[in-house]
Amino acid sequence: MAEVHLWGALRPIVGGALSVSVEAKNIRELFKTLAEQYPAFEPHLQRGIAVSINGKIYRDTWDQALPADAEIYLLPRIPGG
Amino acid sequence: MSGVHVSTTINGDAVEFVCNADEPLLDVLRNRLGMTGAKEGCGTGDCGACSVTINGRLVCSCLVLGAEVNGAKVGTIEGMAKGDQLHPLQKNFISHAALQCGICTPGFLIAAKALLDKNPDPSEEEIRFGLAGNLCRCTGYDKIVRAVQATAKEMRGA
Amino acid sequence: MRYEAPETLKSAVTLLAKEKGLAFVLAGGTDLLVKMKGGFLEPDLVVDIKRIKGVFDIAKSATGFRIGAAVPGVQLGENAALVKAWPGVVEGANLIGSKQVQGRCTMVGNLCNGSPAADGVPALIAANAKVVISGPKGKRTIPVEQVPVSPGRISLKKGEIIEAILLPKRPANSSDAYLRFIPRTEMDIAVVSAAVNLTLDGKGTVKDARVVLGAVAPTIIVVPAAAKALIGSKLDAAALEKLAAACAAACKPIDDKRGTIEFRTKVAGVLARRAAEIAYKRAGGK
Amino acid sequence: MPLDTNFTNQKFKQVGTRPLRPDGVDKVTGRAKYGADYNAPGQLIALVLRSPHAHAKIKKIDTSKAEKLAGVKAIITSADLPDLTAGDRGMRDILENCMARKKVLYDGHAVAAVAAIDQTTARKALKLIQVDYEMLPHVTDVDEALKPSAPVIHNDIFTEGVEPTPTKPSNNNKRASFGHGDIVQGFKDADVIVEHTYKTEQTHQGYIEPHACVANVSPDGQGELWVCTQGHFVYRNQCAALLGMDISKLRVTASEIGGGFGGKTHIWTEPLALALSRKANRPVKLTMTRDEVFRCSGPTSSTSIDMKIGAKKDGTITAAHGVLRYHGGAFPATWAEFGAMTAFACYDLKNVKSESIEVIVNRPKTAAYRAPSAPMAAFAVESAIDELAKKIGMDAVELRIKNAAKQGTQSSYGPVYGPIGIGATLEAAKNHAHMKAPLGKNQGRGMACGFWFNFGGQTCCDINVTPDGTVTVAVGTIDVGGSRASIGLMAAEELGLAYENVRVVIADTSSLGHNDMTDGSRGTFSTGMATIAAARNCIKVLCARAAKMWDIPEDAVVWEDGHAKPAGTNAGNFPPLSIKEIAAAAGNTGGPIAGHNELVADGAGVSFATHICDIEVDPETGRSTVKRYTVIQDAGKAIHPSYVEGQYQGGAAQGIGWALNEEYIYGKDGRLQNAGFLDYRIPVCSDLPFIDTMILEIPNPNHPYGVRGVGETSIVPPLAAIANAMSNAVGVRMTHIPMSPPRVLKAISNRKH
Repeated sequence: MAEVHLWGALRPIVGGALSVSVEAKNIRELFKTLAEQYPAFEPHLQRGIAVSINGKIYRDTWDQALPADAEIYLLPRIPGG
Repeated sequence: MSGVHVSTTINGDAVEFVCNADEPLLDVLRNRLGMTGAKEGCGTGDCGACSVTINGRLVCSCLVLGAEVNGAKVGTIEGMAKGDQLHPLQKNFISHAALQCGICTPGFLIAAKALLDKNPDPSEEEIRFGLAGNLCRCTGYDKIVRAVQATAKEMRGA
Repeated sequence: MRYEAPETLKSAVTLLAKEKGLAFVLAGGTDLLVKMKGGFLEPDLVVDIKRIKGVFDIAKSATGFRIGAAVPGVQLGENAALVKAWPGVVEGANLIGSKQVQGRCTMVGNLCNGSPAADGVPALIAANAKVVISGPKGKRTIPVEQVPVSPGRISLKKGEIIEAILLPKRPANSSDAYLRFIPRTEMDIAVVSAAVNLTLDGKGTVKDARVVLGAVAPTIIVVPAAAKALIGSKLDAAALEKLAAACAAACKPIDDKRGTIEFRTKVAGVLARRAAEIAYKRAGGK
Repeated sequence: MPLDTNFTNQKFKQVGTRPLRPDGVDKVTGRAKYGADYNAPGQLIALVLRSPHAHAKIKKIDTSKAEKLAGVKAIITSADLPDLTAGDRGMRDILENCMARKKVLYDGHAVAAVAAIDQTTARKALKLIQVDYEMLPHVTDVDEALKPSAPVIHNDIFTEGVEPTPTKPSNNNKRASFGHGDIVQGFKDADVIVEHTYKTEQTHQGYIEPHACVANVSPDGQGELWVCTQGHFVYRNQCAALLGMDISKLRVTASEIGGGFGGKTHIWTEPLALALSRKANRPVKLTMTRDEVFRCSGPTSSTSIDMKIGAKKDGTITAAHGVLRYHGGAFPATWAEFGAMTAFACYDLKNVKSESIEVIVNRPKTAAYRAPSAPMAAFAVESAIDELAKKIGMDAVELRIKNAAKQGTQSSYGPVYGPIGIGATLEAAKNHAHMKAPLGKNQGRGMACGFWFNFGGQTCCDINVTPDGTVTVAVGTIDVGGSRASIGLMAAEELGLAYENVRVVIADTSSLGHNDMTDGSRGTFSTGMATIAAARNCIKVLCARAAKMWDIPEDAVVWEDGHAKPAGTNAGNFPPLSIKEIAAAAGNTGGPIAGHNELVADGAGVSFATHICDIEVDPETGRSTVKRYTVIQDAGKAIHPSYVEGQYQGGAAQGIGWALNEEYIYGKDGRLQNAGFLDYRIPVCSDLPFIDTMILEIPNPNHPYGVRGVGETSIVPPLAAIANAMSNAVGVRMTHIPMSPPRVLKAISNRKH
């Protein structure tokens, strides 16, 4: 069970909570489970979400493992100049 | 539109071309003569990327008609190196990392050469004002000014 | 468009007079080509006057200087006698554009562009300079300030060409200065500008003055009240204060992308004061 | 392959040196080919007809007269670009921005395009196209657009991120918030509170090279595109999608790029050139004019930010709260969100909240500009912190040091930091000679900090060993400022070759796998990572070949100093084999030798900078001059220090321009008034002093050499550093960027009364 912290724009989707618990062992499962539990996640996932795992930010890697007790934050995907 | 026939000298070579009466020299160089070293950054004389010399005077080639250079001597970036020997400014721009994207570089080199031809020992301020007609958006001008200072010193044999 | 490069003034005048479409004179081209590039002007004829004899001459005579219509800014700066006599006129002309533009731009072109912000013009007006005009009906000479009429419009008639600018002879103990305000150090159009031409008596008192402001009204303006504030003074603080106030009072500027009414009005006085101080020093005042 | 990131005490032979860039000679002799320097045989010239109105319905477009003009070969309108985006709002917006559909949304919005045999004919044709517009009310100001009375630009935009979703459309497409703790309690605990609203005006990246491309599409569905871009693979994918082409059939070759800074991460006219070429069955060249670059490419947002920060008398910040409004131009975007994420990233805060409000206005579609959204947020935060320091009576640097984020700090946007450099840059600033230098009359000194995430993304690299033992490296990220030199250095370092024996090229889209843009400061970071991995793969092959040459097992060979060597005396006693020797024998040992790598470069290191600036102000005119400027920034590891310094200096210069004079000026008619370098005033050479730099190296643990991105962070602190210096010089807090002379003079006169 991973505790996933959400940024403000995602919180209304889960009824205002700061974080949700998700059963997932990697990023792909995390996204899949979120979309199943909260269909409103779908457009955000399509636009792209980055995942911070213990401070290291991943953008595309589905098979990245979510270690137990990891600190996980969902973040908007950042553009660059 | 009837073409204008022009005989001129570019980098020491006799060149003839026919251009439209309203066609800027920059377009003639780039589109008719294949000399794309002079760049169009604005087309209105505000960026200096199209700098060339006409009879030794530094000008923006976007603000000169091709028709005007009949009988004149035009100097462009393509004529700056002598054979396989780069001009000291060219060498120093590379060694001082005075270019990043490089689009403004030909214009800066032509302007810097015109400056040093006139003033072999310019102060920092003279260099900065001498190059104020050339815009660079990458470097903050720091390394460009240093490259010109180094070249001036080298060419004076100091 | 046709391009012509006649070798005499007469044929240039004839070409311009006979053209039924839009015809323009080309000397430095630094305004004309910009307008053509932007599609604001589509001339039918451009008459390049640079092959006409004498257009690149700066001639000094007993009555002053005669500057040919095609003399570029850089050439003015290279003429030591002219710089010594009319430093304000030269510094104004040398502020037009970049070094690249200086290789081409002319004072006559700057004048004929009709801009109230022209850097080359205020000092000419302060100097009481005149222009020699050639046209289908012969030559005439008029003061520089009679050339611009409104933004972008001048008083020349069809077929007329300004062939030269006449600067009067410098009296003793006199000089001039030009200052403009721009946000950057180069490459901008004047937001406000001021030219001051002063003549002193042997003791450093201002005998004669002419103060001119740019970019604060539809045309460049002469401010007699500002001149009056200086005459009889040794440029003491009170006189300079009066000068600044007279300049501010004469301003009828607009708010635009380059500056505000408030800013232009305030800075006009500041620049006039600073230009007066420079001109005074150059004229030998202490 | 897992990369060894155990870089501690790594000794480099070549990384960190300053060799000459491989494209230098081409660029100083005028030979380098940029976007507009290429011409295809038989090409047509294309021009775009653009809206003169800020907001209007297109009632009718009549191209019939233009079509009859001799020499006109193709004309397109939105009818020639059917919507194939299948519900993808982002792509649909890109399409609509490339060519207006039912409405024009800003001054300069494209409505039609012409391809003709030459420029003159194309110009004439544009004038013959008649467009009937029905004018609509417009709004260009970020605050005005949020008012209930403002004209609503899209009637299908309902604010996202609020519960319940509004039923009325508005110009606010999204809200979000970041932060932690309890700001209400935090402000109660504060002894001193600073609160202000800050504004920044819209700026443009200001690259000197206008957008240019040559498109060539044939009736069999194959196409070529030559274009100046920061990401030719992304351009390829997007253009193919909009035109209904197979991605594989469109080959995009990137020209040399004359500056981008984010502005060339987005397609603008490229789909138009491709559509014209397809319709005319001829190559088509399309170059933007400078006027078009300003009016219709992708400048940054203008912003309005409410900032409130509270602290105890000892300098401890107890709470920070920001509300950030950014516009995305005429289309929905999330620029405020990025501003909100970066705003407080430099600090270790117990109670922090940053809220973002996205705004739509009648201006061109906003694109990324170097550390997009961060400079404006930093301007507000760093200004408020400076004022806080003054109120408390504490030194501005000390206050920042006291509150600086460090390893283990929970960032204001969520994650906990690993090793970071904010503290180190602040200490360096505190001890810098610049801080102690005396100031003259009318001068003020200011400093400020900045943060940027940096990122990695999809990347690949091919290394090929040629028969003479020299090496080519093919990468898919554009060289925007000397990255070929940095990549060459890294390949040389790994292989143990001389830098001169490595040639780095940017491959076209058919020669390499997909690569993301060169943006997010990822060029050297991610392509470096792929290059190092490809080189290590290549070394494995080289060792295997040496093993064959010696007839010993592969694992008995090691690679040292550019040579294969037997792993130990047990392996045999062979003299080392050079790459040259192994390459010469390649034909007999298994064929060509190569190393490849494809990866997602995750784990980009966040980077921080502290800038110090001295400003002199003319109190009578409000004119200011930057007298001295110092950039201190953490690079992780500087591969080629000259180009790292160049990034620091260039970012600072852009920031100085933004702070002092650059701004988009719209008239009441909603039209841009200063679409040129004359009145959009970027700094010229005589405006700036030398810009001193100090490179700190706090290695990024996620990169084999410790590299962090360096390209963007340097534009983050200048707005605030200069505002702080200016405020100190004139004795008035400056809250509106740019601090142009009329604004400064007004502030000075208001102070007097």
